[in-house]
Amino acid sequence: MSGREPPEPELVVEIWRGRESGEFVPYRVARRENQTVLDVVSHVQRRIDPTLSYRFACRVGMCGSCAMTVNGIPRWTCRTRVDRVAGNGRVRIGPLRNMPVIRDLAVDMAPFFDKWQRATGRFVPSDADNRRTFARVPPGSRERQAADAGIECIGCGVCYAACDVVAWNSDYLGPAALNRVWTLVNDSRDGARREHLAAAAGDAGCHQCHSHQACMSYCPKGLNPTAAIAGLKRETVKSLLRGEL
Amino acid sequence: MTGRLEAWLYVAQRGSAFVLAPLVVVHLATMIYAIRGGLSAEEILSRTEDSAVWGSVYGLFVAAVAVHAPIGVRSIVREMTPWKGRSLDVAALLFCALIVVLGVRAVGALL
Amino acid sequence: MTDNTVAYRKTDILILGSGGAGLFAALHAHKAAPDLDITVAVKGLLGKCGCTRMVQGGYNVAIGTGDSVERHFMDTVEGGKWLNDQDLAWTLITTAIERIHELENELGCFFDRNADGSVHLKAFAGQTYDRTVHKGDLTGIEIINRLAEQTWARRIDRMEEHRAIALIPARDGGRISGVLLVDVRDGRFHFVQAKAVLLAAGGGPTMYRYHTPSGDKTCDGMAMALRAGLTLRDMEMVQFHPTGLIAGRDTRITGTIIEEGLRGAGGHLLNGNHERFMTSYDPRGERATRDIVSRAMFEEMRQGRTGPNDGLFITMRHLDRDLVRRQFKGMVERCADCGFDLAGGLVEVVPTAHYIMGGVVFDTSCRTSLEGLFAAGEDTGGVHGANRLGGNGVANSTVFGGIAGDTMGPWVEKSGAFADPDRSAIDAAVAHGLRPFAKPRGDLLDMRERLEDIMWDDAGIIRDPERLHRAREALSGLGEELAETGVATSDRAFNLTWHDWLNLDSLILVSRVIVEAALARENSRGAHFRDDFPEEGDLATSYFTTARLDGERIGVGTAPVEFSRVRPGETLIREEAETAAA
Amino acid sequence: MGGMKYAIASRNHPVYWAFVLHRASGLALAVFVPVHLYTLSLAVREAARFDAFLEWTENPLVKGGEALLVLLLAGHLAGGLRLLALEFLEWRDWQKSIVAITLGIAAACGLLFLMNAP
Ligand SMILES: Cc1cc2nc3c(=O)[nH]c(=O)nc-3n(C[C@H](O)[C@H](O)[C@H](O)COP(=O)(O)OP(=O)(O)OC[C@H]3O[C@@H](n4cnc5c(N)ncnc54)[C@H](O)[C@@H]3O)c2cc1C
Ligand code: HEM
Ligand code: SF4
Ligand code: F3S
Ligand code: FES
Repeated sequence: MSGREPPEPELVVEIWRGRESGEFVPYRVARRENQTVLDVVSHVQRRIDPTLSYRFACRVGMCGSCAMTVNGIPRWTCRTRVDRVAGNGRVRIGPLRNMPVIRDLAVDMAPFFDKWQRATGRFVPSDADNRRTFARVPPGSRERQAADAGIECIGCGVCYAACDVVAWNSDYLGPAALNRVWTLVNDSRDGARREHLAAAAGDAGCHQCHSHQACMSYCPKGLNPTAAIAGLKRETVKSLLRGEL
Repeated sequence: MTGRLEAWLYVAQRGSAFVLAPLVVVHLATMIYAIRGGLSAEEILSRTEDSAVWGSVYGLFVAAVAVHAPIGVRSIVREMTPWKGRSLDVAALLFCALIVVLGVRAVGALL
Repeated sequence: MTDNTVAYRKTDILILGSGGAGLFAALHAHKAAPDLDITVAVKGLLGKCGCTRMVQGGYNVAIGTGDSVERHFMDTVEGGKWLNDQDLAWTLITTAIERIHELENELGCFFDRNADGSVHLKAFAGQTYDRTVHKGDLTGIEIINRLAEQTWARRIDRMEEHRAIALIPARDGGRISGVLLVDVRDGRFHFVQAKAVLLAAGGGPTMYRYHTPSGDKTCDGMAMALRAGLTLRDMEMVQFHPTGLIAGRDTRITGTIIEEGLRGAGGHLLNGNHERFMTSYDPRGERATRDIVSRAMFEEMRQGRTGPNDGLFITMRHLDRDLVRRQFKGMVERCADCGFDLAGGLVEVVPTAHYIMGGVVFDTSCRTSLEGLFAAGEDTGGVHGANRLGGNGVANSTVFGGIAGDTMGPWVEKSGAFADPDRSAIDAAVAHGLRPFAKPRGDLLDMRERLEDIMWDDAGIIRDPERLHRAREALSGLGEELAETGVATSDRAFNLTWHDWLNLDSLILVSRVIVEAALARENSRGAHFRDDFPEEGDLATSYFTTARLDGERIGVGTAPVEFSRVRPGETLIREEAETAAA
Repeated sequence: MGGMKYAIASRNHPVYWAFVLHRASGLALAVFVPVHLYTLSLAVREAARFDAFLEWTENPLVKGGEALLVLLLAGHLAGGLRLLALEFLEWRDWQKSIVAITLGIAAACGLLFLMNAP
């Protein structure tokens, strides 16, 4: 038939269905220009199998909700083009590693954020009276630059999923939480440097890191938790030797 | 030692690594140098006997390894096997003692 | 088959939403009344959904030397085309100063600095002064991350991935008794009884074909408020951002923002024939205000001069590419991830629905007309009038969220009480929520797309009665269709398709309100443009629209704006008032 | 993670392989050290047995094993220095490429040993 359009190019995706146990189920999805992995997952849920579960919110790499394991590598899916990962026309999508699976592609991120708290990943005001001005912090100062280097974390959990130490030691605070503590340690306005260092030096803290650098290799924001953790190792050792921990 | 066991272990492990680094370089160099033409017990002994320098070098080597290796093995076991906790720590200490005992005997024998 | 059991729990204060409004309310309520049980219930993960996180530009606050609250206020009211509730606007502007210091010094936001270490204030469109505090172009991430950390650190309960579906009145009426929610993860219903409830679900005009907000925002808060009998105001006022990305069919990223600063930095807009067109609409060209640029673009698109995906183009290629790459790093990377070269090529763009100025009528202490129900953030109306200044949005949610917390804490301690719920309201809401499980499977994506087309084509940037009437008809048909459409499974656990249905349910209702309000306003103000009434009308007799649900009908009305602080033609800025007098 | 059987491709990056080598060599050395110390102590008490032992080490298989140990020691040393640099010096971008240098040093030591062996 001459009027027939050529068949749309297709992609075979295998998607994890189930919880901790389950299986990869293949789906055929139409290839589209500029399609992201999140678009593929959405396509399956919206047009093929309405029961597929996954999570997203902002769809532009700001909220860190949409991370999944794509062909064995943790990625933010809303900013990962299919072209980049579908070398052989096949894509396998699973939930993030190192977090309990709720269903299909959605994981429970509670342990990740609990550890953020256990690491004292929160600002503590230093000067209770000085609340009506902005502290003077030259942007070029060493501390500010160090704080800025790690501040744009979106809490996506990619680093946490990539890190084997997290897999081996379920108490390990993990790269994102430690990266946050390092930012605070460098924040000249923060009033709890000692507490931050003490938390980072705890028995599941920075010293458990073997510098695998998976965190920095896969962080979609290009942050470097490895360097942050190395910084914590140095500073905590200094405090330890001074008897301040 | 406060409750910060892991932090102290880290210090000890990295500290011993700092000590080991030059010693291993020396050890590697002598080894590569010494094996030219083959080894014999006599040769080894002639090189080491009554040398205070060699004695302290190997003594230090043994001490550093006795600190360094058990800590390393402990973390490997902790991470890759289900074995954790006190009993593992004791085992690591025993391993440390083993290295010290064998090391003292060996260094003593060489001198 | 369907399990309609409802789990019950209690909390003193229940907060719906974890954007700037919700989290600020939680922190302030906790501070004001540390002994109270406070619970934040949110559709997504706490702090990881909603639009506060997506704020790029920054936070408006009059702290620069030479700037003043009067100036910021006048900019806000003039930008709002005199429709603002002036007391709300005044509260916004004065409290923003307190809030920004709180954000920086207590919560730990680390805003950008000038070379001398003082806080950097940047220019934002539509303002007479540089007054926008920011953290790079990711201000929202900084604000929400810090708010979330502080919330986690306190005794504040979380109900994450719990979606509110109905505000439940007390059995004897007159006040709220709690909220019915669905636990997204297992699909079960929860009734949370509360002494005070904060509505902070953040509106969000996601019923338009192109839209910027995050996927979880579907006007649920406004829909629940309507069903609970509350009045919304200014609902015709939907702000469009001139440059949203188009990445092609079925791409989630379509509609998201291409930064405004690009036009400011000299970027050109081109139509489908690759010709510049802005200069023939406005002498300022691409640098004209949001509404003018959006309308000009819409007009070009209506004329059919479009690109391959029915959009127009933005280009920076006539500028220094390295400079563009450096200055707009985040944006260039984002485009590159979608396959576009922002620095050297053409990126297809389209105006995109960004913000609803309208919302629940509330007062300066965040009370609503329903006793025990408070509201803050993008769910509310009146602060911005007919248009919102860039940078006043996140100020609005954080300012009023904090005020809501300050009000609710002491209010609950003094006069709060648990009221027995109206069981029939719970039953009705459960039955409504379960409806799609009893209906044959339909194509919800197709319905969502039809909704987006109706709103985009007929109730969007340029409106006229004929189109609006067409939209009214189409929406009521779509509503009926939805009621007969099902989701083809009985499994409610993490069932996004069910939530797609619930989303559509909220969106269709609020879309109907937008259409009715747009029909009611017979002039053109701010974001609302009527082809048949292109003039702004008499400012001195300005009125705002109101809408409420009467049974199935939407009742619209108008009410005169009270110029409680300044009248059209006057100013509060001292120097200008003096020069005018001289 | 139980049931979820797919390759953890994220491990396939140079630094991870460096870690694997460092761990394997550390473990092998830790096993070898006690053995090594024990045989050394034999040197005095029973020089003859020790020499017999050394003869045994002339066996090419054993020779190969020894070379491997030297390689491991050199590799572990180089890897250890890399880690110490990474942890105790301020971060520099060259630390990303230091893995290659490490492997180079280790390989060179092993080769030297083999070339020198009679
Ligand atoms: C891309 C983008 C850029 C922006 N840039 C700026 C800027 O530069 N400056 C500025 O001032 N403003 C900006 N805004 C506007 C600003 O983000 C919003 O005005 C403001 O953040 C709204 O805050 P909120 O707390 O009311 O709502 P949100 O932050 O959107 O939070 C709403 C919360 O309610 C939850 N929710 C929704 N429905 C339910 C339900 N049924 N049950 C339970 N929870 C629910 C959501 O999940 C979310 O957590 C921008 C908006 C967008 C989309
Ligand atoms: C005979 C000598 C040595 C033995 C038996 C030995 C043994 C070990 C063992 C078993 C480990 C644990 C490996 C792991 O955790 O993955 C280890 C780790 C380590 N070794 Fe050695 N080692 C020796 C020499 C050295 C030298 C010379 C250096 C130094 C420069 C060094 C530096 C390190 C470092 C830095 C670690 C930590 C790795 C980590 O925690 O990630 N070692 N060693
Ligand atoms: S450090 Fe990077 S990878 Fe880790 S959570 Fe933050 S943004 Fe994600
Ligand atoms: S991947 Fe893990 S081991 Fe350390 S460097 Fe990163 S935290
Ligand atoms: S959806 Fe927000 S980061 Fe991907």
